[in-house]
Amino acid sequence: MIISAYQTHIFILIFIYIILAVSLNLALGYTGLLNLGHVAFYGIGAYTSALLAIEGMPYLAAMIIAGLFASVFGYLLVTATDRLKGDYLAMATLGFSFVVYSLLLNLREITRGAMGIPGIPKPSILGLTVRTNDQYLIFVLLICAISVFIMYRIVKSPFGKLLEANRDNAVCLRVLGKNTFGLKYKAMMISAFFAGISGSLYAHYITFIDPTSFYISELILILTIVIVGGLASIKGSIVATAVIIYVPEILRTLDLPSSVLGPVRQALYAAILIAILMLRPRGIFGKVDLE
Amino acid sequence: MSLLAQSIINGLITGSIYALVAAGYSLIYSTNNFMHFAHGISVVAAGYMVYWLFTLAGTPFYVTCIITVILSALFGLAMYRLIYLPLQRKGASNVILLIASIGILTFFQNVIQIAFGSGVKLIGYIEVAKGITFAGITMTLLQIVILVISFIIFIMLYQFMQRTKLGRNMRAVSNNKELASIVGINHIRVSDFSFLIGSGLAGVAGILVALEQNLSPLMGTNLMIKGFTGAVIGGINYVPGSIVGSFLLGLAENLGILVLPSGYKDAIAFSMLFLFLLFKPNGILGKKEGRFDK
Amino acid sequence: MILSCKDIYKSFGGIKAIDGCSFTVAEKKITGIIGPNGSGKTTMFNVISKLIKPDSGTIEFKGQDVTGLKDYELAKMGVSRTFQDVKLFQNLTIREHLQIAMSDTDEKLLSNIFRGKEGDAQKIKEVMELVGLDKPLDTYGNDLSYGQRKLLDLAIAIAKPHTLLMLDEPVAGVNPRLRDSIKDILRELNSRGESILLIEHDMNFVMDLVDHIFVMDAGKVIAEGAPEEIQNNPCVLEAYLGGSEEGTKCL
Amino acid sequence: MRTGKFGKVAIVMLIILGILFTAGCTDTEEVTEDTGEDTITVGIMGPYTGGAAVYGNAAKDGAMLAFNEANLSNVEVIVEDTKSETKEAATAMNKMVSVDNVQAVVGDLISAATLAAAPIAEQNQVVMISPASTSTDVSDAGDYIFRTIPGDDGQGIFAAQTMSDAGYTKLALLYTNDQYGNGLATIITEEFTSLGGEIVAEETYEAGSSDMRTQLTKIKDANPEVVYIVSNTPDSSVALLRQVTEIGIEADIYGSEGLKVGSILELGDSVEGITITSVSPESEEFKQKYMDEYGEEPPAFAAQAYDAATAIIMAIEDGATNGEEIKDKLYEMEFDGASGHIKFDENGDVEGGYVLVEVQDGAFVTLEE
Repeated sequence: MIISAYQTHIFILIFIYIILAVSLNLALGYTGLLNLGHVAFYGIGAYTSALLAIEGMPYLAAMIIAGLFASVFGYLLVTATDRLKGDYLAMATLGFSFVVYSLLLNLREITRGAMGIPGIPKPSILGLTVRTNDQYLIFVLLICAISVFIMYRIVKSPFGKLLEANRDNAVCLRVLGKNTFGLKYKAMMISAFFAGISGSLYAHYITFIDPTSFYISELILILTIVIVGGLASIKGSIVATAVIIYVPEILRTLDLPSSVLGPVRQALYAAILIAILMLRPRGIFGKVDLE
Repeated sequence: MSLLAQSIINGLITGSIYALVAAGYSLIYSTNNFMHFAHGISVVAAGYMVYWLFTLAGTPFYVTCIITVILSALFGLAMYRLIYLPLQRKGASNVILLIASIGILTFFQNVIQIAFGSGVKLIGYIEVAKGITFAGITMTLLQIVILVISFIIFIMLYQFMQRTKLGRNMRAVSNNKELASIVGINHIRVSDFSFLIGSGLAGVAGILVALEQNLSPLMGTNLMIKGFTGAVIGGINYVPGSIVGSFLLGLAENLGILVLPSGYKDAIAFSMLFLFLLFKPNGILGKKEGRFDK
Repeated sequence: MILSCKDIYKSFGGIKAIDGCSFTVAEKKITGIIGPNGSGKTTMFNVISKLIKPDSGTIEFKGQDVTGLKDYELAKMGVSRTFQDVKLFQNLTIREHLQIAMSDTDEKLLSNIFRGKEGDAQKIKEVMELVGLDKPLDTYGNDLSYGQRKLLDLAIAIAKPHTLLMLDEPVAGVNPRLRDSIKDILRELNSRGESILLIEHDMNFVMDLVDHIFVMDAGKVIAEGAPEEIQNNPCVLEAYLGGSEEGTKCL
Repeated sequence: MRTGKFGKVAIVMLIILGILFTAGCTDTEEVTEDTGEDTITVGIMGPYTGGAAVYGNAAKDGAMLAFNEANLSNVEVIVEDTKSETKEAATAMNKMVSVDNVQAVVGDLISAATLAAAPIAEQNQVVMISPASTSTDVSDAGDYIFRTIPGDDGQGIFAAQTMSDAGYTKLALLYTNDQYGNGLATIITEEFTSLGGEIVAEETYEAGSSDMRTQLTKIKDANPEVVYIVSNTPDSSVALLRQVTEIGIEADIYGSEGLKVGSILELGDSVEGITITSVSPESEEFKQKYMDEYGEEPPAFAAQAYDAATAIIMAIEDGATNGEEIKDKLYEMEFDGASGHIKFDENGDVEGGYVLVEVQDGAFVTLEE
């Protein structure tokens, strides 16, 4: 391999987060649903897939079911929050993230609670097991390409234009005879589906998951990616994923005294983030604003 | 019996701390309408200010308090003027302000850790001792003071919002920014004041939290999440409402785990947040029409 | 009768916005609703297009009771409307606006993923010519002037498959030249057999254009008839100018 | 117009990224060439930010002490922060393995982070010695995974027996709702009940939270003779012990080694007499060395980290040049370290002894058995 295992690892994470970020952008940027519950879908996907695979289910089936199961939660979340919008939707979905986290932590019989799930098997497809990181990179790249391609087609299709129209002016769209509620369901379910897929990819890559992997710091990370990349821009989300995942890694090369190394890196990272926002308040490629 | 009574008191003590955080937060939210999560760091910074001035430098306690509240207010104003306002002027939407505020929170958390270390700090102003027991209920003098102060803040904020011109202007901006600017209210000035007062309150909260609990760089996130939850439950747009909501949250958490395993404590809080938003998005006392998607 | 509303009541808080309003719209005719500010015209429009749920009353469209339908279901049945305060879709282009209006398959997700952009270029061109909106099709909603947005709003209402066109103050705030061209557009549509219901403040515009007028005041229909009759009706003058004793008899 | 501008930005961003990646690549090669000759790189990883930062820093200081002392010319030490997060632990391990080409790592502390990094170490034949991960799952994590701290079962059984021997029969448990707390509590419950005791209350709290009053009220109401506290975030520990006093719990207080942080001593009289079940105490010699270097008593896990580093140093001094050789030497070695006698069993675990530490006159005092 030309690139080192470390870079392979970073690329794998980047590809997993690209799926996650693009799928969040589908709901947040394109459809205008201020959804802070995305990390919960990600976690649900990871747990579902891990638990099923440990029970012996073939990987691809486990991954698809993980996506579908996350999708079911997407449906339930929209059903529950149907009437809310803007900040209120954001707060309610944030609450949803917290509730799912609490459940992962407390339903010990199913999720092993705080103990986490170790030893999640590496994916095995049609008898071929993805063992090394290089193989996993190719596998993740493939899934990422397919997922992003599907989401790209969706947002560029007439259906995608409806999503954008719904974000800009839902009333006007309904008067044109479009079922905006249906649109919201579909958008959220697609978004949750891909979040579930990326959760599955994450779980089987790291091979250990616990509830803290799907909590507020993770939520902040993916939200930051989407905002920095720009709402309603798949290109933006992809570039921003690379930037946001890579910046902390560049900061590792700084030669800092070991006593302050952790906090200095994180403070610098936060400062860079604020600087990017100040320079491009709509994100790198963003054109649209939410109210 | 005393178990129940004590749990109610525990709930009130917890609630009063949430309320201190929520009051300032909701004051800022109501006039600016974006989620200023960095409010948590104002509280923490105030706590560390007390630690630095009082415990390390030996400044008299009441002088420390005054300096802390003033600096805290100015810190809030600086955040608004240096970060949020420039962003707003460039047309940034509320989601971006939210991310920026998380950036600020992370930045200062780490700055504090660099300056003071990651360890726990104690102010040491009040000796830790068994609380006063009365009719089977135990609480410390400080806790009584905190309860009373939250109550006073509640009354003062209520009076301030209803009686003073600035308070009225704040309510006007909170209800309708465009209309308020049409009638000649400068909403930037109102925002200035909301950050000053809100962050000043964070200063008060920081002092009391520092005395009642202890200090660690990361405590802001936890305080913020709970203060925010309390504010939403009570009505995030209405300051007195958010104080009531915080008390309710404290009570619900502490009474809830009398019945459920204590692991569900946070689950109770967050389920309450979720349910309130679904069924009563304006909160208990919130008056403003919720932003419903018709 | 293409549309008929019977005894519609709607109050917000304590204020009666619609207070027992009934009227009908005849097929292939232009019907106007006039009335002073706050008389409930736009509320009535919102009730008809289901954006607001009435407290009581029934609405029939093409002989069917549509009272219980949702806004988009009614729109699908063939009701098109414009808005007084046009917002449109800021981040979509003119072409995309029209494609959305014309398409009836875009809500299907799966069949859409692997199909390219659709849209009948010929029909888009026709509509654009009809309303006289002279802008490149790639212009974003954000970049249009108020008048252009009014025209685009009209264009998408026309482009959407419909049998009844409801226009909320189509010429409010537009310049006289544009007003005349809108009048011509509406005449042209009417001559093709369209049924139109419009709200308008501009009396000259209305009187010249419509076949039948309903006058609303305080949430009620206080008079109706052909334009000439209305012009001579004392109640209408009263509603607009207010005050005299004669007026109170009209209620 | 718009697309043009954004396109340019895109190109610029991609170029920057490209440069960064290539820069990273060349770095790698250089390092690989360097280490190819005779330098052996050793890593230290742990949480230096986040809730467990205090322990992370203590472990890092302890390990650094060993490396500085040994001062081997052919050993290079690098440090990585894992922010108390599993993903970060995996990233840090990957980075150290492939960029820095480490052969052995001291870390991680949190069991979850260790478990996330372990498969990478295992696959790349890099030795990993955790100074603090006590989860029983770590035993099965692989051949290359060691620890210088005994697992939860050791401490759990010791704690249960100690309390039972002291004549207590009614125990209340209060533990943090994470891997450490749950693991330890399960074992104590099993052992204590099998010894004939009774668990009268079992309460949990979120790591990092600072309000446990109602949990404590419930415990007080259950009237235990002894309360055992499992805590591994210092801010929770301090808050908790303060509230124990304020609520007025009369029962004796025992706690796990996570309580052994300097900040709880600042609570003054109210923590006097608290008994901590701690892994065997650091040697006086180590204590002195640590105090000389850092000016404070070694916090929990510093000695274990020192021993982990020492084990690696000994293996290298013994001629091991790569992870596999270090691993083989580790299974054979046996020495008296700062935290006690170190001998790794077939799971890479140490036997470890436990002692009781009591807070007396504002200091941690080891009780002689």
